[in-house]
Amino acid sequence: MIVYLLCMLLFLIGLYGVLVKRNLIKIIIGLAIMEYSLNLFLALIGYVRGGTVPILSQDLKTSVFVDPLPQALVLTAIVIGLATTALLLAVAIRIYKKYHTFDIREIKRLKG
Amino acid sequence: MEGILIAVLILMMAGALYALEAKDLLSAVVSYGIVGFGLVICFLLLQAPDLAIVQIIIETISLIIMIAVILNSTREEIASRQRSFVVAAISLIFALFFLYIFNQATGALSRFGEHTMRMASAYVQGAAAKTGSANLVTGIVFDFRGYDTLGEATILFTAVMGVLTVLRLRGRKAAGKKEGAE
Amino acid sequence: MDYRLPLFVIIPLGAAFLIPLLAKLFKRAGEWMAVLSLLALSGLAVYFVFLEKGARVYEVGGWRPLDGIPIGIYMVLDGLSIYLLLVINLIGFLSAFYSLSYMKKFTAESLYYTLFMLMIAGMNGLVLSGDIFNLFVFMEIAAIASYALVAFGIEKEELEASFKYQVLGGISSLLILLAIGLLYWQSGTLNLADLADVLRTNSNPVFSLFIQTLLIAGFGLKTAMFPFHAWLPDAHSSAPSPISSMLSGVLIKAIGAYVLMRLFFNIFALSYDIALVLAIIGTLSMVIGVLLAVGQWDFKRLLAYHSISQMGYVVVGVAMGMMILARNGDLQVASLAIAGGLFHLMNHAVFKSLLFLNAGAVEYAVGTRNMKDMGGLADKMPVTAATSLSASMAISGIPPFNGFFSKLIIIIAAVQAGYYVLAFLAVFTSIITLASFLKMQRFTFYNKIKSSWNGTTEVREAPFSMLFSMVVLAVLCLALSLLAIPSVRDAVLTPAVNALLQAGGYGTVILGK
Amino acid sequence: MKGITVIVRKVSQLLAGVVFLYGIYIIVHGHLTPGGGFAGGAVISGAFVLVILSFGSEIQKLNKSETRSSLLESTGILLFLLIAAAGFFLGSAFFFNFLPKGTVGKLLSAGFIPLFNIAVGIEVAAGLLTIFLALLIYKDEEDR
Repeated sequence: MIVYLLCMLLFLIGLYGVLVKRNLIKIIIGLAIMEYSLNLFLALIGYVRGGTVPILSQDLKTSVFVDPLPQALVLTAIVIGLATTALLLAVAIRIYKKYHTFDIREIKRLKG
Repeated sequence: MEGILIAVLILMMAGALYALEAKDLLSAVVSYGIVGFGLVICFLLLQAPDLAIVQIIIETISLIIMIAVILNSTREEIASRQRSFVVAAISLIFALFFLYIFNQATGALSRFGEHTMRMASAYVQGAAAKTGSANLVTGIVFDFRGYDTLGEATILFTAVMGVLTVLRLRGRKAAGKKEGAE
Repeated sequence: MDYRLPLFVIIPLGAAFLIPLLAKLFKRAGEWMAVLSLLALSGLAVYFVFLEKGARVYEVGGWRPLDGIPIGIYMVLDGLSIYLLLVINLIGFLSAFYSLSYMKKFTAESLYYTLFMLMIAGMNGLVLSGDIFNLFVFMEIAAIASYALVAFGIEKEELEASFKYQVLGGISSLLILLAIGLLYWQSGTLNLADLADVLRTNSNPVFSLFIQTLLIAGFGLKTAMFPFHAWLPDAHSSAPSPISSMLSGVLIKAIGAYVLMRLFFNIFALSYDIALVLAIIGTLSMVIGVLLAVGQWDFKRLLAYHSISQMGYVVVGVAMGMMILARNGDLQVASLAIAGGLFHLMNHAVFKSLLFLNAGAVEYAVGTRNMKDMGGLADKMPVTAATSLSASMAISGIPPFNGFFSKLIIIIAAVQAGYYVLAFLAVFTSIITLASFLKMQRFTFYNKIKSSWNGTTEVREAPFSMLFSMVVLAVLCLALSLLAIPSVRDAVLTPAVNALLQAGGYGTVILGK
Repeated sequence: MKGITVIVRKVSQLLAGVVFLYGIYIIVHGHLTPGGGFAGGAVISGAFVLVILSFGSEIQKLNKSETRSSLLESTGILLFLLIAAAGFFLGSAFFFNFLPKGTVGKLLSAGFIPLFNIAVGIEVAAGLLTIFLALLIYKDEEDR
């Protein structure tokens, strides 16, 4: 159980970064950390104690595999996370060129 | 195994906290890298080499991109006006509350490592005969749930189109209307 | 198994992938590709609504269920999905047609049409999806495309609005992903119908409360319901006008309200408490949205705040039906409330898109969105003024326009169910809306011509493609009133209402049990 | 990105070749070993990134090449959609695995999965490269 709780704590650290930090790059990092913690969460769910990598081969001893489905989901989630981060970075650097700062307190509409 | 996992998780958390609190953006990004590479180790421990490979490469590339962005702009963290203990206290209380609820809610579910499969049992039993793929994850990604993967590839495509949109030189044509349109 | 279902996804995706390639060869390939494929999609949607009745399931990849457990991804078309598909593709077509002239101001039009088609593909895929993770993936396609489209003008305002929208949208997506993970942990399945089956037999109250809270927060953020509404006014007013009309008219419904309805009616067991929470959130959005709208002087910002308020009506109507159902109340009244909510959903899509297109036409001609700088436009732009008047009357609930009937149905249902406060607040909101739109009409179209924009001769009526879309939508504002007539309602609205009313029927249809 | 010596440049270019080949290996063996289109595509884009970085400050000459790589990306994903829809147009289901499955564990097996891996590999490699180029050589209007 402790593993899940630590994973959720990582999620909350990311959330803290997004909500409290005032720097665009830190906000992006916070979102990415949240994303990572959820990827880990999904992988944790699918783990079966004593299970092996879900790849078939001739010299396979056991037939206990870890659940391959969450792994497929995480694969998708990783790419989604990359896509979000890339787009956010593009917008952030564009904002930087306009204002010459990453501080959201100096960027008019992003306050609060 | 669980012990190593917990140790890696604590390292990741430390990295995450340092990434968020660092005064220098470059070191923030580097310690964000710790989180990503810690995740790779977790995936390896959880018997997910497919994920580990993808994660390690994606992490490297996104670090390069982030560093490129920071070198293109500034590495100075903005000065925080005051250290707010109120914010920290509220965050801590909320975190404890959330973890308590989470623990209560998931207490009755299967423990770590005792996962039971329902949808996935059909994939594991004789999946190779159904898809012909020895790697079950690839079999799921491209065959059982290939439709998801189409969506996933489309998301990457969308993001690339979005990046090209946002980073193009000029948004509006420089015709007479430009002044008024802003 | 209906072989035509995947067309709703294949056509827009194919168009989106082809546009960047074709745009290298022919300059105008993108726009025609987008418009023609949306025309085809609208035709397909209309065909399904009127000629092909009944729910149908499509097993992607041809994977049959094993031991009664679905193993592939299902596409599901029932009354509610087809209703949403009709709205998405019709408004999408009109917005794209409008863009033909409007987007001439901007550069990189082929990127615009690519992203537009991706957004349509995302929404179509989401509405058709019968699998919770697949639904999430398509939601992300639509959301990421909309993030980029909000920033399309790449000026300061647009970039900031887009950043805020992306951060809040990102948080909501992650909350939803957490909920999906938890659901998979408990049930071991992702198929919606199978999930409903598992949850019915095996439910832990704390667990389901936790998940439902996460989902309400996540999709509430996407729908911009009251405590989560902060991003909407910025994002919807900064985007190019046809995109504003897509975002307000369609996107918040498809990726927000639709999923809420689908999940809370068809998947989770109906619960009075959750319905009450939804009704309260809806009421608050309804009232607070309109109060915030009154003080606005930016044309599109005013409309954006009204979107929050009008979505409140939709949620209130549906949540009221859910409350009645959860208490085993009068089925007649519940169906009336849900019908009112869904009817208002379509009406809002039509008149709010029209209003945003009007705002775009005015901005196109005058070059500003500040209503204090406008006035007397009715002489210069008669068609825009007339269509905008009809949309304003529709949104304020004046007969014989469509908004009147849907609001009336919601209010009648509230009175019959005994929720008098709700009925009163709905009427109150409607009156404030009317006041707000009277102000808008007066300052933009009927006051004296302002001297602050000197070139009065420059201001002329919008080009044909923009006028065409606006006139069609204005006609729809009137024509949709026909849905109040029972025989017409049976064809379009009733299947959608029944999909929600027979909450448990969803699984039966899909799993064939 | 200054001060890159000839040695570093040559070595990273040689390495890039090896990385590129490794990426192709991962893609082609996606259905047998860990990895697949996504991992392999990302590796290939990594090889390109290595070459680009080794050019150091001459990077600005790459202006506009991100539009070319985005065309390649569109081609890749279009290929994906076509393979997926082939089953649909042939009369069976969307995403139907219409090719023979072969023997499990052989390189030519698993029906259309290797084809998907290749299409996705092209898409991911070109897509990540486009993002990288666009963010790296981005210039604002004011900078000109």
